[in-house]
Amino acid sequence: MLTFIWVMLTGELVFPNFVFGFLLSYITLWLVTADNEQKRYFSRVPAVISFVFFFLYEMLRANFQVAYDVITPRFFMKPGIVQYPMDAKTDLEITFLANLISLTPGTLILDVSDDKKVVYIHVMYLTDKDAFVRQIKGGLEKRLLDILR
Amino acid sequence: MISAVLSGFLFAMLVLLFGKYVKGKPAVLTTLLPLSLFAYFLGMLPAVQTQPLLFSYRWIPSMGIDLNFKLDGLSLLFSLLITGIGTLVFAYASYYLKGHRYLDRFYCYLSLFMASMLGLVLSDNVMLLFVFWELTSITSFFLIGFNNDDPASRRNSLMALAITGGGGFLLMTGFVLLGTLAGGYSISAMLSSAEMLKGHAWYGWVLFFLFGGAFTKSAQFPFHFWLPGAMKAPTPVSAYLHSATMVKAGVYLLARFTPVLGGHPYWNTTLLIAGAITMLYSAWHAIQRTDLKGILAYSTIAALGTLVFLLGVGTAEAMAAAAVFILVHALYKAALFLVAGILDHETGTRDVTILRGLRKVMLPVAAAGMLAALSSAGLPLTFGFIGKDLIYEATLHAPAYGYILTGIAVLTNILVLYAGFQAGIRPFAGRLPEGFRSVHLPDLRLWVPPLILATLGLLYGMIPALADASLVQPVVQALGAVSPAPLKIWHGFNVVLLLSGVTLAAGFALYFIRMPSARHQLAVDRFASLSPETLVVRSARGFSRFSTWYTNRLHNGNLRSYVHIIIIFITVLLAYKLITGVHLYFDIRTNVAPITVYDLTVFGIILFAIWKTVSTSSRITAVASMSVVGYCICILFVIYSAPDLAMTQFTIDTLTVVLFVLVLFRLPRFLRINDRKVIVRDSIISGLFGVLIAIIALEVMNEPTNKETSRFYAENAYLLAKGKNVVNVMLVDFRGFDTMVEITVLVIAALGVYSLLKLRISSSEKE
Amino acid sequence: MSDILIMILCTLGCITVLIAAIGIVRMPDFYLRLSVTIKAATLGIGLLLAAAAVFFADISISTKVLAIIFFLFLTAPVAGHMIGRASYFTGTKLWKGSVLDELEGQYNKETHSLGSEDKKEEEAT
Amino acid sequence: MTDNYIILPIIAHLAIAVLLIFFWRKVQIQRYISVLGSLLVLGLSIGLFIKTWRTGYLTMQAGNWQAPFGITFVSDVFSSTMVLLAGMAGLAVCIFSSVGISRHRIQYGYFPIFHFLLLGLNGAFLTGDIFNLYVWFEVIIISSFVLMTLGGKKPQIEGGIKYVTLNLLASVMFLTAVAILYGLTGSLNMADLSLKMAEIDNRGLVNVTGLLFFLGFGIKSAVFPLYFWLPSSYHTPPSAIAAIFGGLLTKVGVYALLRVFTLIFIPDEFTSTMLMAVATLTLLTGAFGAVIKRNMRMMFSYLIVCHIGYLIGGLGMYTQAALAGVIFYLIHDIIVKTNLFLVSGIIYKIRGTMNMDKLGGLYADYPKLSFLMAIVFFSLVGIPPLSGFWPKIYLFQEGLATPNAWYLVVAMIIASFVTLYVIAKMWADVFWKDRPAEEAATEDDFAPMKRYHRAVLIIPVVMLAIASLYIGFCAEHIATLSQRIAADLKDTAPYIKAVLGREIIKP
Amino acid sequence: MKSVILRTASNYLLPLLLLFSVFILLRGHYNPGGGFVGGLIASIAFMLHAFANQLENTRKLLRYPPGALIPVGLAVSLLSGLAPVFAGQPFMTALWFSAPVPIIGLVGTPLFFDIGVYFVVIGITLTILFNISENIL
Amino acid sequence: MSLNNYLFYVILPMLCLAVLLVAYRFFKGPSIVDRVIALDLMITIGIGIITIYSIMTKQSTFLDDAMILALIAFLGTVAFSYYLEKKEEK
Amino acid sequence: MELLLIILIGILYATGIYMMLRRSMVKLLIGLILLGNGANMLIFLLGGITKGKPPIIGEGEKILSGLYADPIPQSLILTAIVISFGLQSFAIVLLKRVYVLIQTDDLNDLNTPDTDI
Ligand code: NA
Ligand code: NA
Repeated sequence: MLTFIWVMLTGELVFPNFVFGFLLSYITLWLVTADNEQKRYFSRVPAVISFVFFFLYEMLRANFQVAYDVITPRFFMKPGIVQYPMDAKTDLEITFLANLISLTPGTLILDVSDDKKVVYIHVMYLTDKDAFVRQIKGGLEKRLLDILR
Repeated sequence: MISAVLSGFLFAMLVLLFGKYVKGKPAVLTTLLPLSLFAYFLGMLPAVQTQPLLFSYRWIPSMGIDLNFKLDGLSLLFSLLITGIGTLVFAYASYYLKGHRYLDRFYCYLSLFMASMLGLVLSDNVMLLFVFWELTSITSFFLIGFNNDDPASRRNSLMALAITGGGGFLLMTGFVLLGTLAGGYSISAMLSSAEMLKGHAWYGWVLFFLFGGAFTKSAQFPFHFWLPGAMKAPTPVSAYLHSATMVKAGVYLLARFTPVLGGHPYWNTTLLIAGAITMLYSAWHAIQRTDLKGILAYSTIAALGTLVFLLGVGTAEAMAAAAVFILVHALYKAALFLVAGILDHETGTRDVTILRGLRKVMLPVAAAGMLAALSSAGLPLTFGFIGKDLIYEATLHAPAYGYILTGIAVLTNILVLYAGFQAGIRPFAGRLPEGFRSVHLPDLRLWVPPLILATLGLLYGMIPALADASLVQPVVQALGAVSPAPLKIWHGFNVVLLLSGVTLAAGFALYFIRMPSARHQLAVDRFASLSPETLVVRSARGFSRFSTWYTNRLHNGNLRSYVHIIIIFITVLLAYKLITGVHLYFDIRTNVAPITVYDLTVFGIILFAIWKTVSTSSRITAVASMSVVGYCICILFVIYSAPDLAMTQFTIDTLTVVLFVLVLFRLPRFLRINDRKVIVRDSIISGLFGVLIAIIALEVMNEPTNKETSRFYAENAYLLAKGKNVVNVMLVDFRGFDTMVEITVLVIAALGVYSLLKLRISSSEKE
Repeated sequence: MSDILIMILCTLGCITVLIAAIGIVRMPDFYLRLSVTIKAATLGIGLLLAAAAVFFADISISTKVLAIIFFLFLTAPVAGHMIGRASYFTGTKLWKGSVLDELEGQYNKETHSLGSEDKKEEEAT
Repeated sequence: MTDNYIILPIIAHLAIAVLLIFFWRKVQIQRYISVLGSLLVLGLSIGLFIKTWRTGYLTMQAGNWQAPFGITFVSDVFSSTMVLLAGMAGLAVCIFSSVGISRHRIQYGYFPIFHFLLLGLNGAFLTGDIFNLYVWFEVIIISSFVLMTLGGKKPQIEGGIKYVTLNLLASVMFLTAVAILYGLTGSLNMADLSLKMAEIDNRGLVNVTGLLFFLGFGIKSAVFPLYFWLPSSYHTPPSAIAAIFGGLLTKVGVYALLRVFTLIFIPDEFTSTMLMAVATLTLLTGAFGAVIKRNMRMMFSYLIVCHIGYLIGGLGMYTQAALAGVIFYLIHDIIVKTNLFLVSGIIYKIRGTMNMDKLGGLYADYPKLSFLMAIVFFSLVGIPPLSGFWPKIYLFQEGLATPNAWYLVVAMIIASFVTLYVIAKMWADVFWKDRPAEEAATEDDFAPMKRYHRAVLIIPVVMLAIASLYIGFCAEHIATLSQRIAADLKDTAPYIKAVLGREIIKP
Repeated sequence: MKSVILRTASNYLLPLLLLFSVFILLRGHYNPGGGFVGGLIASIAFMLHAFANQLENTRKLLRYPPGALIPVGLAVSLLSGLAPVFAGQPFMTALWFSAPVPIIGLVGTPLFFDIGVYFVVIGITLTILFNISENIL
Repeated sequence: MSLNNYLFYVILPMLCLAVLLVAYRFFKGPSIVDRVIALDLMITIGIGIITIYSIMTKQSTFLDDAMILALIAFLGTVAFSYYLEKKEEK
Repeated sequence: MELLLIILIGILYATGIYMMLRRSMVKLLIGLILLGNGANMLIFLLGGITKGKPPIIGEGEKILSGLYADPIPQSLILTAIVISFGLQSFAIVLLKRVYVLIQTDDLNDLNTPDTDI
């Protein structure tokens, strides 16, 4: 998290201010967060990058499908709301998962159950519910959890 | 001189502060003040014979208002009356109101009044005169309302104040006008421009305003009715203010301005007519009354009418007559009032149909009353006789309509005689009823004053020379006329004597034939609905009704109608100004930016958003549409090079939406009120307003703009102010003060929000 | 060269955005509209921003652009989730062509708490 | 020449307000700070007045940016007089508030906001920049909004909404006018505007701009037909608040009108006529309203409206003497109207009502206090030689001398008469009349108060009464002052020179 | 509102936005931005946090009531305006330190003034928002 | 075709078309949630327009505005969804 | 473009007033906000509008030269916006109080005639 902030800040302020950026981030975090678990972010950079590419690919692919449906006169959709049991446990994991699912066209998180066991996903092309669940489980969620854990 | 005037004010303050010491026995000591002033003015008598004395103190020189006092015959006569009768009234009151809770206040008002009255007659500056004039009105208000738990007392004091105060404003206008025309407020100086004033186009207006003041104060028809009402005041007050002094202020004023403004046909005719009507009307009324003070009040009005009438005749004889009559009337009328007061005080009634035979129990009072009545009747050897003689002479020798005028005078005098007898003689004549057996002679503080006054009347009547050279001649001089002849008791057999005889005979006859009766009063009351008083009261009610209608109509509690009125007003003014004053033109081709597709898009969206905001029936949609308008404006700001603005507008719009949202969810749906008429009307109004603003904007755009200031900022933002974002440099440096104030606004808003949300005041607290 | 790249990025982004816009107009129910718009717009704008980054070719501007994209990617789905959830509360109906609604009946209307029991597996609408 | 002294009366209020916020909820400390602070500001204002009187013009270029580029603060005799008056009224109301305002309101920020309001007033008086004036007006508006609604009772809110709406409308008009002014001249400095506006050929447009200013300030000064907010709201807040409103708020609108219409716009014939017509209707409307209102403070509200007519009318006549009259009246009015509402506050404390039908017997119960109040009332009426009388001489004089202004004179006579009548009637009803028997149950909150507390309520009234007596009896001083101010207003060249620092030859 | 996703997102957005707001504040003299917008962004960050995490938690997070920032900010602005007065200059005259500070650039009274603005804006916006949303968030 | 012309004649009109379409949805509704997402999308496209405009004018300053838009639009949406939930609760 | 802006300004003023004339207090507030926007746009327009050249001194330059947008209207509008934000938030809270008092925002329910207090 700190890294992101730091990158952004230095980028904007043009270089010679590592110290300042760090101090500022530190102060802000001290002011703000109580439950920020310190983790070693740096070791994960390669995993993150590969994940980003995977995700971009998924996103583009799905986008085309939706685009096609949108601009052609007929709808091929079979929309529905699916209950998806998550493996993700922590808030951060859930959030990431949910956001990524939402960012993928055709799927949209509507809500997370209070006990954090399932998410409800609105799916545009719901031909087979189980297949859909499997696809997410094996692809997106697995890769994501790999990074985060 | 100034100390003579101010002593009264000072004394009033002292009385107010140390009131409790005055209430008891020492009350009579207050008499010392008027007494010493009387002595002072008496001492001035010789000096005034030759020429007026002038006193001047600086006060408000930059407005041309100074404490200029002038003691001439006229003012001296009044000063002596004021202080002399004042002395007696002060003494009288010390017993009359003995032990009254508010005796101290009474003396306070009374000395205030005396001082004001002195100031009034001594002023040689119209504004100064006006100052004192108003003070007499206001002290009179307090004195009439002295018995303030009596509703009638309050009502009548208000009435008196309304009439005299209203007249006061007219007088002020007149004085201001006079001052403007004459180039200053000094009365002496005005004398020299008398001819110019009389020839001025506004002379008529000057008279109008001046008469407005004088007639109301001196109770001329149709403004007379406050005076009988003023009799609600304690009797010493009636005697002092409402017969001898204050009401004569109007006459004084007219007399004072006779040399300046008199002699013009407008002047004479108006005064004659007003005086004549007043005389007859009130004399007639006087004889219908059964209440002692009522009778005296109306006969006072008649006397005032006579004075005005005489001033209207305007000849030297008339002036002399007026001068004498002022004195005559003051002496006898004050005496009669004081007598009436004694009767009231001792018997508890003022009804002349009941009061009888009291000479048997209070002979000195009876003597005073009788002497005064005789003087008022104008019996030979009384001062009144001389006065009446002079009047008849004046009317007979009047420039025009002499016989008619004389007839009026005679008729009035007959009636006044009757009235005087009713008040001064009838209560003491005849058999003493059982009920009054226990009545006894009061303290000498009560009966000596009227007796002195009445005796004086006799004295002057027998030896007119006493009054003549020292008092009357200087007055006549002050009025700008040459006294025709010294006062005499006996002029030989002539028309005047005949008239006097007729007057007396008719009066006596009337006295013996016509008994006072409540029937007369009732007869008059039948015409009450036509009386000026009723008319005034009615029109006041009408005024009040109109005010109610007007005020509630305009200020109906409905915010929308306020906005309506304001906007219509703005629109009409702007439209008028634009149409008449501005040459409307616009050259579309020059210096405008081309319209691009994104401009059009933004514009189109704004239009639709505005439309939605206006037309939607859902609050939240309205808010959302409004925010669209805001966001589009942001985009415009970006396109037209205002990134800072865009940022700020965007954040603030979002925050506003948040605020709305936090409040709105509680509210029910919009009211659906689709009154087409209202909508059409509002659309037209607001549409016109918008069009006008647009036109103005268009026109202003045509004008070349001076960019000197912004060039300065552009050139110096970095070099001098060390910043590159010129807008921000302006905000924190060039125009940093604005920002300082702006955050202050926010702070206040935040405090306001906080307290508005948190503070709940219980309604029991009185703040 | 970079002009070409910018043009391509712009065009792609622009088309994506346009598609999203068409989508929001054409889609038959709210969830579908939400679905097509949020990410399409995010992707499209991301591409446009990338074009800007290329254009200015300045590290400070590139990071700025990255930051914006990051923000968009972070916030857009959350926003979609929030509004989607809210719309379900307010009873926005699914399109008649929808095949499944497992959310139905899971919300507690009073407390807004959401259950997770797998109770309506067969009830496709 | 630049002189930081000018902004001391501004900064002092700001500093006091900030300090008071630091002592949030500490009621007693706030009272002391506020009173001492007001005293300090009064001292500073006196100093400023003396300095200005001696030198004629003081200027301060904020940020050391030479006019017209920075924001200039100018103290001429007019503005320093206004600051002085605000200081006096402020101190009086402040003392009054320390007992007259309940501790709840003080806990929720009464005093800081009160000082913010005074800050706004002083700023508006002293600024020489038209946009800065707008900003100061906003300070005044927002703090008056807050004070108006502080406590949140229903009548307060009802009045508050009308007050807020119409005053915001006024702000919009003001801002619109500023926009146009900038569009025409590219400048915001009033002295600079004075020069630049004179050069504009399109006089019609200049007059339209002037009209917009008139409309903006007219709403704030409550002239007909823009006055509605005033009688809707002034009777709702606690008396101390109403006092500062009644004394100063409308007057700052008049001040701005005077400034703008002497410095930037010279009224053309239409504007003059319009001002006089508006003044006439204002006088009458206020008078009609005052006649029928039975609630004391409502009546006072209408009297405020009514008397604004004198001021606007004087401006419409636009002669030096008329302006002197306006200034004189302004001085008198600020002192007396403030006091009027303070007096009503004491009466409310005593009787718990403002309804004249329910009031009564004060003369019998509180004779000395009644006498004190009488001074206030009759000063308002202008019974000579009390303060309200003298300015009328100027105004009547000029009204008569101005062609076609007779209707204004008639209205002034009617207004004077109605004022006299309603005050006398009120006196008869509230002081003379016995208290209605059914009202006897309402407790008197005044008599049981500690002697000290009572004194705190009375002292400000006495102070202001003495001030109005001074105005009346030493009218020479005020007349000299008014005439000097009027002369300054008529001849703006020295003002412009003082601000811009260069010799100006005005066409 | 009870949403895990929002809560998590807002927890991460908060520091981000705060940092951004400081950034906007400091660069205002050279680029768009300044104390005002900076302050608004900071308050928006906290408001977002309050939406997600209940108002109570946001308040706890802040430790001090936001209103406390108001007098502080006002005082800072006022003092930075007054500083030149003590140096014999007109009120609000800009005084600059001669040497530029690495990141920020030149430091002078206008910067302190802007910082004062920043604090005041945070203080008032949060005061308004928190009080209006009390008992409903 | 230069970059500027391309942006001006092709890209911007398309984005404008997109905004207009979204605006159509905004005005049509039918439900408030539709408006909210339309609003959100409009702002997002606004970011795009600003970006293109900043390229056209070579003013990177405008990207700052884009950033603020991106950051804060979110709050609006959250607020609206909050409103909807609360309204329902009532 | 100026013409469009002028039309826009006219419309903003007109609708602002129109909304102020409605019975709902929410509409009243919206009207005031629209009026404020109108006034701001007016300042903006009358200061002269310029495309694509914000008043920011470029890298390596010392003065703003050539064609640039006038900074004065911008700073004025900025101040005006901020101030109206303060006023608006106060007014919105007032709306909340009104709701507590009368359970609606209908201005017709706020016409209690001459309350005696
Ligand atoms: Na006002
Ligand atoms: Na007034």
